[in-house]
Amino acid sequence: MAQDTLLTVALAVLLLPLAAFTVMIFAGKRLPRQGDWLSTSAIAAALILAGTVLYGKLTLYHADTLALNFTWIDFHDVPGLGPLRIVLGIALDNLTAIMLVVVTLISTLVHLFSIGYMGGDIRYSRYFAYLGLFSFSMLVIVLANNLFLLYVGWELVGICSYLLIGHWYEKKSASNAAIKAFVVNRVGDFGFFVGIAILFMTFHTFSLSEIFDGIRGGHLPFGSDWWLTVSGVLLFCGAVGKSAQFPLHVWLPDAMEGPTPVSALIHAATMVAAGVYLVARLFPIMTADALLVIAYIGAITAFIAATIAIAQNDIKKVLAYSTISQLGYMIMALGAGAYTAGFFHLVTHAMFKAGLFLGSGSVIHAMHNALHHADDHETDPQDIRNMGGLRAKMPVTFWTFVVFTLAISGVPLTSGFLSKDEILAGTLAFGSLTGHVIIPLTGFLVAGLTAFYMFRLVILTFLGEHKDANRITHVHESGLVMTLPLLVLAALSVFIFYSVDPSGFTPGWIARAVERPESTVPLRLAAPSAGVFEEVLGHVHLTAMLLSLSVAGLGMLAAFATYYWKKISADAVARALAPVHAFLLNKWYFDELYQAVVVNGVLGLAALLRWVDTWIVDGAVNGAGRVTRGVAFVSGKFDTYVVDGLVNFSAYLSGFFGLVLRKFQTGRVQTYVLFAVLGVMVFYFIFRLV
Amino acid sequence: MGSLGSFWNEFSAWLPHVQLAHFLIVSAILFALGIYAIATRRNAIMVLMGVELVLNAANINFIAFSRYSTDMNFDGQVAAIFVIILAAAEAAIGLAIVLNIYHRFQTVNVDEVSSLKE
Amino acid sequence: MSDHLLNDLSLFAPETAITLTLVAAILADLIFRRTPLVVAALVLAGFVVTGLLLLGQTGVNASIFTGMIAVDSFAVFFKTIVVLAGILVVVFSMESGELNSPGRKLGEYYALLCAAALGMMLMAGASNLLMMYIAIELSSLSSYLLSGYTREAPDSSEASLKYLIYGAVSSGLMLYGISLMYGLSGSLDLRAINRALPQVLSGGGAASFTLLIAGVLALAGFGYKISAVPFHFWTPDVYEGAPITITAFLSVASKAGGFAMMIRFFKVTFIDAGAVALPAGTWATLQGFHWVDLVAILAVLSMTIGNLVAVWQNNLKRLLAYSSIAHAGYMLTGVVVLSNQGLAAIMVYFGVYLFMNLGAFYCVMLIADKTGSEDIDEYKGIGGRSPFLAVALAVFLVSLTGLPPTAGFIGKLYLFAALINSGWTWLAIVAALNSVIALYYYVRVFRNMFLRTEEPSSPGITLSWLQNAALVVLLVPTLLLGLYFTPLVQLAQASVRLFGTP
Amino acid sequence: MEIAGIGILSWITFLPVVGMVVVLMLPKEKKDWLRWTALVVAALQVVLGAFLFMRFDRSLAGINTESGMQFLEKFSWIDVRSVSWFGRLHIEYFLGIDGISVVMVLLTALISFIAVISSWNIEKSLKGYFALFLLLDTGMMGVFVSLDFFLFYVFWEVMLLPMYFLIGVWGGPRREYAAIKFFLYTLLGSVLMLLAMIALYFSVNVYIDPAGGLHSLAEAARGMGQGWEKIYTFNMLAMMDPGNFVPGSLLAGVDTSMRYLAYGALFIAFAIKVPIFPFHTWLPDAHVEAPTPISVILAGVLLKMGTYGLLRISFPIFPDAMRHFAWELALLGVISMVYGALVAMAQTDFKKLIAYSSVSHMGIVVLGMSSMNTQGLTGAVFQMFNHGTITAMLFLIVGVIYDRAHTRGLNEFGGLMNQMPRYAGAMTVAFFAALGLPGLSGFISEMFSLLGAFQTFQTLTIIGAVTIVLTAGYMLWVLQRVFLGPLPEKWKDLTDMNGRETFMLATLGIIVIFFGIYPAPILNLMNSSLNTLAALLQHGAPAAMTSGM
Amino acid sequence: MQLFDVVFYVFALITILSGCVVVFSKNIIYAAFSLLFTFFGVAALYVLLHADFLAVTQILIYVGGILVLLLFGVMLTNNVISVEMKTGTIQAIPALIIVAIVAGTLAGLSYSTWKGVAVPAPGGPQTTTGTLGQMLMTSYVIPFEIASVVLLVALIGAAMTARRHRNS
Repeated sequence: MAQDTLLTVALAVLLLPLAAFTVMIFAGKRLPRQGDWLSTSAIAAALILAGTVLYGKLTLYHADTLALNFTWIDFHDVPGLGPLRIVLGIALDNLTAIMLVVVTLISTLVHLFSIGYMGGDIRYSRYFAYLGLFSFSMLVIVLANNLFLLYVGWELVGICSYLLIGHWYEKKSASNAAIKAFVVNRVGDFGFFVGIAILFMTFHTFSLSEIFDGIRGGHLPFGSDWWLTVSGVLLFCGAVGKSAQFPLHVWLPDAMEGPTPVSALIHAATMVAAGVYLVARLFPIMTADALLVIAYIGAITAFIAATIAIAQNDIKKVLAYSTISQLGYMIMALGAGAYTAGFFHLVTHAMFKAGLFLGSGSVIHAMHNALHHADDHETDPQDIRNMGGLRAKMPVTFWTFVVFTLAISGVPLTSGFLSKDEILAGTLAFGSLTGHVIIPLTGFLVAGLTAFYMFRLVILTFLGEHKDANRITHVHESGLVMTLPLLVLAALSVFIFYSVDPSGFTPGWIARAVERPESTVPLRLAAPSAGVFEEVLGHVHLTAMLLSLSVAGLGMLAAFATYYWKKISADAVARALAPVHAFLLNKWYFDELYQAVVVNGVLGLAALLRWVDTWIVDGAVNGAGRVTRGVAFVSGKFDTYVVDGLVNFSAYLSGFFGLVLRKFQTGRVQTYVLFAVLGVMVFYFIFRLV
Repeated sequence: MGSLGSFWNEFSAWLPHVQLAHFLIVSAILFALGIYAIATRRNAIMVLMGVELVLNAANINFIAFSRYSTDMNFDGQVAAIFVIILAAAEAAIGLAIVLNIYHRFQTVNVDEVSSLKE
Repeated sequence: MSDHLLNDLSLFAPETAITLTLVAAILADLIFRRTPLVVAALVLAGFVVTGLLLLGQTGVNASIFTGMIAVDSFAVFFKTIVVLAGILVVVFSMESGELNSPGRKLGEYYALLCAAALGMMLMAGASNLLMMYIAIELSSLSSYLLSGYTREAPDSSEASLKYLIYGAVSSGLMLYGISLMYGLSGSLDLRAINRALPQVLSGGGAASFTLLIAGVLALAGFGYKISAVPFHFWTPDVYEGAPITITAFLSVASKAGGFAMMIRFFKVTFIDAGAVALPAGTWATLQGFHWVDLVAILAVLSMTIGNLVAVWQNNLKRLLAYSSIAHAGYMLTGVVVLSNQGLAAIMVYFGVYLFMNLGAFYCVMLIADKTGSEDIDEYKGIGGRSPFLAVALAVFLVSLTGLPPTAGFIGKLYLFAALINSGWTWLAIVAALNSVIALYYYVRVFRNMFLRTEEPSSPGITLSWLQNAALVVLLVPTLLLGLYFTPLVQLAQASVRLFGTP
Repeated sequence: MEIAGIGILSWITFLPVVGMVVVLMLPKEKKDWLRWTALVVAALQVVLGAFLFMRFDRSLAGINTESGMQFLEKFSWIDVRSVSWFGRLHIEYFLGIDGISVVMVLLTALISFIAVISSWNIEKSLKGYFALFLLLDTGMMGVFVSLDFFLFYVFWEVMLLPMYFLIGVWGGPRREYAAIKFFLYTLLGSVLMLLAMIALYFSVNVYIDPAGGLHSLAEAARGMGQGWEKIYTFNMLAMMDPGNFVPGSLLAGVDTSMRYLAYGALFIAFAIKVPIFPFHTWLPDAHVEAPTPISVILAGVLLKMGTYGLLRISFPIFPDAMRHFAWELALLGVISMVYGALVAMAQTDFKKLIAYSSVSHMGIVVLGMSSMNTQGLTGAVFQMFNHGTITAMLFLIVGVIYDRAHTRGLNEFGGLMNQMPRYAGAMTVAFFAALGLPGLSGFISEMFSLLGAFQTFQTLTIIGAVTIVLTAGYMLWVLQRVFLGPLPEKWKDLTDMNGRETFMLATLGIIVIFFGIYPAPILNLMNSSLNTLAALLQHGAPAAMTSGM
Repeated sequence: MQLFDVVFYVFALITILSGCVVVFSKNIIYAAFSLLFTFFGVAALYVLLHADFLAVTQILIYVGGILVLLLFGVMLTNNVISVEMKTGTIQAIPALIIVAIVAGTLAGLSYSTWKGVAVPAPGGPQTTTGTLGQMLMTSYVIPFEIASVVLLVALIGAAMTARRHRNS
């Protein structure tokens, strides 16, 4: 396959979902079955093509980066710069090729799953249309070789996320969550945008490769090292928003208001991973300091989310926090320099986390049906405290769920073990290279916590006895269209697809395909080079593996002890640590804090400015206006008095003077005469003085 | 104080010897009296009398200047003649209007004729 | 000598014509008692003839009757304004409901109109202080009588009395000022005074103060004629009380005469003939008397107070009275500018003001004849009932505001241009801001005419063909001069020549 | 480029006047005839606009050269040859367009067309309505095509009175107040412009040859022809040539306080129109009270006149003052952006909210312009176009709901998404465009405005960029309050948009999407002009200005 | 002090004092009659200023014409039999202040400007009548003619007003 063909195929992968979206949005309702088959087959076709691309890329052009550019806007000869063109394009390297497959794969499975899960929904076709748009947008991010398209895709996935979270917008909580997701993301985008602006200002291009070349050539923003770091951090802000990193992680749990397959696709596997992808893409311009910031943000996120996950009872919330935590992991890995591991974890995590969400979707679907059957509208179908004992009723779901859980906990023979292990090794290496030991410590702690809360979830959901025997009889395994994706994902959570060596000592194909890129920043700013890092990594790998195995084991053990064997009373612990428990249950009070400070702050400011606008800017009149009109307050008709303008103010003033002046017009001609004479004398004396 | 004192000395020396300025001062006083009458008298006819005083004052000026100008120029006197003529015409018309007002309002009090205002 | 006199008389033809018209009107009134239209037609013809005779004086630059009267393009311009206003007012009067009540004869009315016009024309030409005084008195006396003409209305008598008293005082003040000027310079002739003044002023402090008070007193007379603040007090009362036709005439013709006289007085008397090396078209004023600043203050006061008080008026005649005060203020800014450009600007403004102001008054008259009221509240819904009349009034008011594409804008443009070009930026800014205030009260009229709902019962106002034609005659220049003002500007620029100035 | 001997720009400008005359002659009762007349006129304008678009030479720059202007029409309009002391007054009927104006002409034609359609259900005194509407149309078009300052001013003012009446007669309950406020505010600005214009007139000299052609002083110095005469001029292009300024005149020199003053006067005139904080308070009132089509015109075209004036007049004539006050200009732009967004957030009236969002969005234009570089200027001009189309959509959307529900209270609605799917679709496009979603035109212009501004004013731009968060906040909040959630019982009978409404919104929506994906057609129009303008602003006065004085 | 000065002071005092009576008297009849004295006083001043023709004119026109006219006015508008002959004043205090300033200013200025002018113009004709007549017919012919128009207007106006009374 020629390069062009490969690129054309990649382009086809990109455009297929868009075409599906276009058809669906306009004609979806009129198609048979509301067009679900159309969307699904389009994305499936895209998956096949993506697979082809990946194969072709890895076999034929393993080390090349293929690019396809076109001039989007030509500014011609710009004063002070010379010719300026905005060139956009797509690039295909191994990272991209893998991501293409991951995105289309998960998307295809989610499409499939949705056919079952969303059956009968009032906006069924709209839902699939949005899924198509999302897939397209995500692929734009993946394929973009420039910051502009990246940003475009970035915003588009945001809006798809908004639309899909708010899919059931009749629920206020859903539309609230949608707005929250979008606005919080925009906060991150704000930083991202400023970062782009800095780079554009410096290099007058959006093209990543040109920017890399520029920096490599020693051309720094504002000519300053500090600004290079800052721009890196600002760009990372985008990732903070999208990948729900601390402190912008608050939107992701709320995003669970959307349909579960959406959570699987967008809020677990792909979109939220875009942040990680972004950092990976921009890795060459990150200075050591920027990377340190990234590593710490990742670590903090991973830790906070893991702790919160322990205390949550909503099945999707637990998974959401787990996602945040895992994303923190990846970000931390990239920050630490474990580039390959971070990306690898992205891929494996996409599989098993999508699986977990779809599994939970299957559970919720079943619970929902059962509750519906029992005519019970009170019980929350997502609360794990209402579940238990589903294993027997939903064997496929259960067993796949277990596989996913093992994978996320990093148990050997799973894909998760491979990637997680590498990350932990990487952080350890980072710790020993830089002395920031808190990073690896957090990594291991979170690994343990992950195992604990994930098994807590499995045990409470599937094992033990169901709370309501009557209800359990109505719980049924989901249909094939839903279980098939689970099975596929479960299969993909096994090590064999990534590496023939389950121990992780020999790098798998992904690790070989995706190598840490050269840093382009000046040497004095760069993190330890890949070679140095690899060397240290080799030393600590075994240690890391043993440690991670033990903490995972500990976590699992604790979970079983507490929730299965009930050796430890969870309630007692919660009571004993009531403040901590409340703290965790309430998610560290982030939402409350933001509500109080940011949301209320902005709304308050808005209200204040509105007041200012009507009162001060528009209503400078009112100080005076009130005096004359007396009792504006009392009348209660505040607005009629309030809404006057600066114009009114001057009109008032002029009116006032007019009023006073016309009093001189007494109607008595003799007074006029006197005024005239007075005028003469005044003029005389004034000018005599002058 | 010195300047005031010297002014006073000069003034008292000037006062007994009648010159141009004496006439002018009489005129100024007459003028002011006329204005006062116009501005304060309620009776319209009194107001017209005030007007005559003002015109007389101006006439004194004209004639005095005419007399004391270096070339005894008669322009001032001619002007005075015209002023007298016009004063007559004005008085006639004024009186006619006042009578009209009297018939209309049954009063010649100027301040009562003030429905037009503001 | 007699040749001289005959020549002078030939240059005095327009004034002679109007005087003859006056006499003819009286005679015709006696002869054709039953058909008052004859007098009107006669007077109209007289005005037209006067106008034609004026056309014959184009380009003349002479002084007649031993310097009493100047016949120059400047005077001719303002005389033309007076005559045009006279013609239009006669046309207005012919169908005015207010004047043509049954049993009233209009013979004296037209005769006095001629006399007033004569006085104003003389004001435009007078170049001798005594002549100025006589001209003022002639126009004033006729105006007193005219404004008291309608017998039914007590307002009319009151207006007449107030006008008389105020006028008498103002002319008295001016006369006293003239006498002091005479005392200082030993002459009544403007050019002679101009020649004498430098020596007087060189004498020292007291003389210049006397000149100052003489100037201020004279200004009282001019200010009264052009209704500039603080000599404006008679204006609203008289404008409201007088018959509308007379109000219209006073607001244009009387102002024209007053301005012409004032400009001639200041320009000829205080020009510094010795100043050299000035750019073309500009001139210098004698040192020692800051009349320019004085006039500037007068201008600011007039426009500001006129506009501010106008905001509060509910009677449209009264509103227009204040607006005319404000317009006097705008035009005074042109006097401030010591250049031909300023003079030309005033003349352009007058050319425009003639049409727009008379038009506005005419519309008010037509409406008042029907509704019997000049109250702005009575204007509600007129836009729906009588669209043509309402639109015409709106155009005149827009023009008075000074918005393009109406002629009023050109007037403002030229004034502002003159101000800015001569460095009076602050005055230009004040004037510009004032036109914003002005908008506020003019818009009240639009609002009532078009925005307020009409009472369905009120009938529309039907106009006779003559009235329609008169409206169109006023409307066309108001709009046309806004888009193509070349002729007017050329006329104004050609008319800045004052006899006795370089 | 002439049709029947009259230039195309004259056609596009004065067609509405022709239409007005026709409308005035038609009987009052024939309402459909009136409507169709207006529609035909507007449609013809669009056709002419399309023709301009096709024939426009993308490589010509314009801005300050006559040779760069296209579709020129130049006749002597007023020519007073007279006395030496005034000089010869020569005013030209001078029309021409360059890359900046062509965009605005297209926008005007488009928005007028849409507004006519949107006027279809107006019943009250239709004749007067369309007569005024068409007059307004001429005024707007004229502003964008005139190259003579005097002519520009006349058009600028011509538009005031129709607007006053259109708001005042056909507006909402507080229409009188809103109309007079609009009128007074704008007039205040325009008298200042008038003064600045006069000051410029007396500062600029050119030579006129007997044929009526103008020549700059530099040209004259190279070789004067027979009978050339030195005159003052209102010609904007001559004013842009620093070499034409008369030494010692009011506005001669560089960075003099008089120049700053004149720039300030012009700025206030234009800022009121834009409107830039703190001159914005007429806008919410005018918008809220105006009938839907007039809101559309107001937001779609009228506000652009302000920024257009800055670009066409203030910047090229006063590059020195522009540079001196660029930071302040940017600051005001940023304040408008943030302030407008925050105040919008607190509104409960749908229309008022959009009005304030206009303040915010026009702030972006101002910020972009102040950047003095091509990217920022491109963003600004493109944002002018986009704001025109997007806000027109938003106002149409408000109009649709107001026609049905007779209320604009944001909190009274909910759940319209299901009830009115077509409406919801249009609304989604408009709102997402307004909040700067990629793929829709607003994004590109905002992006370039900010990117350009960032090059010049980093801190300010960063502050300004906060609006991308705020805008998302209030726009989505509106969306939620009106379209999402459960449908209140009282709105169960609301019908979806009819064909006419759909047509308007779809037309605009397609434009928004098309230029959102592929802006090159429109950016190419303005590109060379803006490059020239940027060069002018950056390098300012050529040597003649600094050395000649 | 010479005789000229004494005579001047006598007549000046007569003029001013009778003027004061005119202005301040409450009775309109008193006022009208003291106006007579004022006019006489002014006429006498004219004589002192060698303006004999004007002095005569003053007496003829003012005393014979204007004053009589005014008296007729008084009679016509006041019921002579009733005691209501008194007419009050308004705004006396502010007017007094302003007028005092006016008088002071004008007098002061006159004094300071012309205090040095002591010598009357030399010679000139003994009687002024001839000269004035000649001037009226030559250089002042136009004002003279216009003055006649003014008188005509006054005539018309007075007649018009008078006839109107009859009509109403």
